[in-house]
Amino acid sequence: MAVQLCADADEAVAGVQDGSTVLIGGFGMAGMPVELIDALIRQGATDLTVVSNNAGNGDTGLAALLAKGRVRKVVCSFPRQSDSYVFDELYRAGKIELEVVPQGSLAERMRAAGAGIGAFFCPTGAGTLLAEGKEIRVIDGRTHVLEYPIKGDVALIGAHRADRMGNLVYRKTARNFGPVMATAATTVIAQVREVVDTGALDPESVVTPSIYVDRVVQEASA
Amino acid sequence: MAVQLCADADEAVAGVQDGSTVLIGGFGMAGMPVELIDALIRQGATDLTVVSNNAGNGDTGLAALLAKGRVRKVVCSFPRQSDSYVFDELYRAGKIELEVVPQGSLAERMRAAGAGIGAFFCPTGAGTLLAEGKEIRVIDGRTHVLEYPIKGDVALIGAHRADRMGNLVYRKTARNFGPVMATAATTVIAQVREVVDTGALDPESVVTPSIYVDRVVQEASA
Amino acid sequence: MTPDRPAGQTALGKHDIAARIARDIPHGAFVNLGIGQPTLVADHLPADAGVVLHTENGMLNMGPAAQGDAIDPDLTNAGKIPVTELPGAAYFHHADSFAMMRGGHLDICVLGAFQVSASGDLANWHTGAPDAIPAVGGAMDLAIGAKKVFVMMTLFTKTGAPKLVSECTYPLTGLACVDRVYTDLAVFDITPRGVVVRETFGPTVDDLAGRLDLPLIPAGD
Amino acid sequence: MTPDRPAGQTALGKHDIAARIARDIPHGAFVNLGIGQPTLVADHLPADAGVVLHTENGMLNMGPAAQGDAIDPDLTNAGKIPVTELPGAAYFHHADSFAMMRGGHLDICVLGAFQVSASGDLANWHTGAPDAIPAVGGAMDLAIGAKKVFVMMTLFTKTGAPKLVSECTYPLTGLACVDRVYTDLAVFDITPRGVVVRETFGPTVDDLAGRLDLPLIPAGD
Repeated sequence: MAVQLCADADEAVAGVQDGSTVLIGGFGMAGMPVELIDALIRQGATDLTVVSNNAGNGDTGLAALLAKGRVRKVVCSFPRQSDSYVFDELYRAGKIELEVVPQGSLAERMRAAGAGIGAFFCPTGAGTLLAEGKEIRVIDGRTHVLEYPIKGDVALIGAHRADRMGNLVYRKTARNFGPVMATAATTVIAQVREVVDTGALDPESVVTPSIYVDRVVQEASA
Repeated sequence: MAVQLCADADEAVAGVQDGSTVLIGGFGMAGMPVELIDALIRQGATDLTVVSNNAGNGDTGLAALLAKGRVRKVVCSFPRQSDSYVFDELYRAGKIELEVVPQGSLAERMRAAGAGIGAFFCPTGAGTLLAEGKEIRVIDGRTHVLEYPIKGDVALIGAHRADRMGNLVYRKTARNFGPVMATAATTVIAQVREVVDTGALDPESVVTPSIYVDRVVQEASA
Repeated sequence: MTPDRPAGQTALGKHDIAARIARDIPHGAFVNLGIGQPTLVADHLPADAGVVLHTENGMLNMGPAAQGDAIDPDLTNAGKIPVTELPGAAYFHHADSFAMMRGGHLDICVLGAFQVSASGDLANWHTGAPDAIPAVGGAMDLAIGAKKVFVMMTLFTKTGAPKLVSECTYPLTGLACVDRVYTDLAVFDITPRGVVVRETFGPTVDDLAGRLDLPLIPAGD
Repeated sequence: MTPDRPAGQTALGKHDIAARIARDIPHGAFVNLGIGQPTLVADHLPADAGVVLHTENGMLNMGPAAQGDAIDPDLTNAGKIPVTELPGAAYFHHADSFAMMRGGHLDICVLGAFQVSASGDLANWHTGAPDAIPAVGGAMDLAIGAKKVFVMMTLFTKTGAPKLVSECTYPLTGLACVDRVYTDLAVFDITPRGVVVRETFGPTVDDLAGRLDLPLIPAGD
């Protein structure tokens, strides 16, 4: 259905339900939808499962969401960073669940959710702690782990430009998880630096086609 | 390893072995690497398995390769077209094997080969003739078919432009199977309309990065 | 006038069926129109409907068929017919295109059919004739992919055999995948309760029940 | 001088190991350098080597670290350090980037390690300490992805424990995935016959065999 162009980030995140699974883009700060996360904190949804590459750093963005006690579980590849003290403290206090997923399997599991793949056999992690309890199969002499899709109720992503139909382009390595998460959630919300007229993006270079995007908001700081 | 810029299509297809699996791009004529197919006919490799969306039409290109008796088996989604008489005759005479694969599963099985996925559960074709003999599993209430990768020894693809490193861009719907096949074969050979200097393609718009491309030849007719 | 149009009734022709389907496509929907008659639906979508057409060979926001100088061999639809692009179009490769479809992102897909069963099984790829060369294309992917699968067909074959049946006799394209069937004589919803007659074009529900070998539920029941 | 460098021997420092690895990277290779010491290898690749660096956060043909005005928050490596782009670069999303890696398209990946076993098992993500917060990042994907996996590490810990071992005691990153181990004291090939000493920097093979708890095969045997 047609994209909703939102006046501000609060409008963009309206209606996120308690208990939702929220995919949050970004790798470090590149591609991180900071304004959407801040708006989600104001919006108040709680008991969330957050899927993101990291588990927040410093006191802002995802770390601030965690600090407010809104997140029940984090699914990520790398929670432990030099300044991930908010997550670290919650984790050590037993106040937050953690599922660690190899970074490529995290991306591929979201892709599977977006692509209608029911499950896939993946060589990553075979024979390691992260495969414990998972189904294993040897295919062509190589051990594979059966991985299931990760689907979001909501995705919050950062992109560079949107057109008024909701087509998105990214910039450099800030692309990272955005295009994959955009395929994997029921409601996809994009924060962009600029909204341009429909027709202003080269159809050969659109990375996330409009079909995947539900709401777009231009950054207030842009 | 660094791409080989070839002087002509004959150099580009040199060394294709008898018995190879050859992925051939294109959807109808859009993206069809006609000059590479003609060169493969001259090169003489035989007992080939060809993976392509169609099974040739008229008397040229893939149909000409079939007519020379070089192809043992065709893996495709749609062999039967109004002018696929070369294939039709070989098939009815029992002179060629056919594996029909749903179009999306054909693309996804090649993607799996390129992406290191051992197998995947796919809802397409469940309960149909094309799933007979395949492993079935119900996931989240939906029946899925286990599909295995299709890997090529060689891929012949048509693209629009290459840079001198082998990065490729396509044009409009001629993109179709090219980018997927480029990930799925040991030796990837691209026919392009124009070779441009390295740096002349926008890094945001490269569709097939150079890592996937082994040989590039500019079309003689370009 | 369709060949099976019963005398004295107001059965729809293929253009009328296409127009009827177009009326049920909501504003802004993402839609795939199958090869053949379903492509006629595009002619009945108002320009301001904001409907975005997907073609599985790798494009969103496809425009009308190309004419004259606008014909570009690099730009075709899934039927390999030259088409045009509209502002806001996007191109993508085959794996991404079918991921979009299989992942349930299209709102509606409109397909032709040989047969549809009361439980929504679809047969539209293979007549089952012993000497037929099998060819499926994207039919099975389309059948299971969209949020809603609409079928567009005549209700009876040229020889009068029903195409809405209790069980398909032709090889299946997909199981329990059809949501609604638009025909020259009526529109049917495939529901967990059975086949609901949404609307008829001439015959009564009882007329239809007499010619079809399956139970029909009148709309509103 | 590395802390474990035995007196009177010519053990390599980390920059020398990096230079030694760089010499084994063929012209035109596609290479991923892991976070930490492996990134030093880039400093020893001649500009005309045509080596193309991959960073798993979504880029090929990454350039050196960015300085001053060239720092762009949208352009970082996997260690989240600002970098630059070289002509012929390409950007792609995370699923495509890890598909590239998992699919075996990279020629070489260079990784750090806590331990490598005689059969090529790699341990580099987790110390196994009971209070450690597990964090894997791309380590497991890198371990199983490239055509050749090189490890760069010191041969012994600061307390003198061997890091090339018969069986890893730390939690594994990948099974039988390492091809070659570059250390301050020697270069080892992991082969089906066992651990082959390719080259030593000071000690003899017998010296090394005396300090490592596994059989060593001299090169050329």
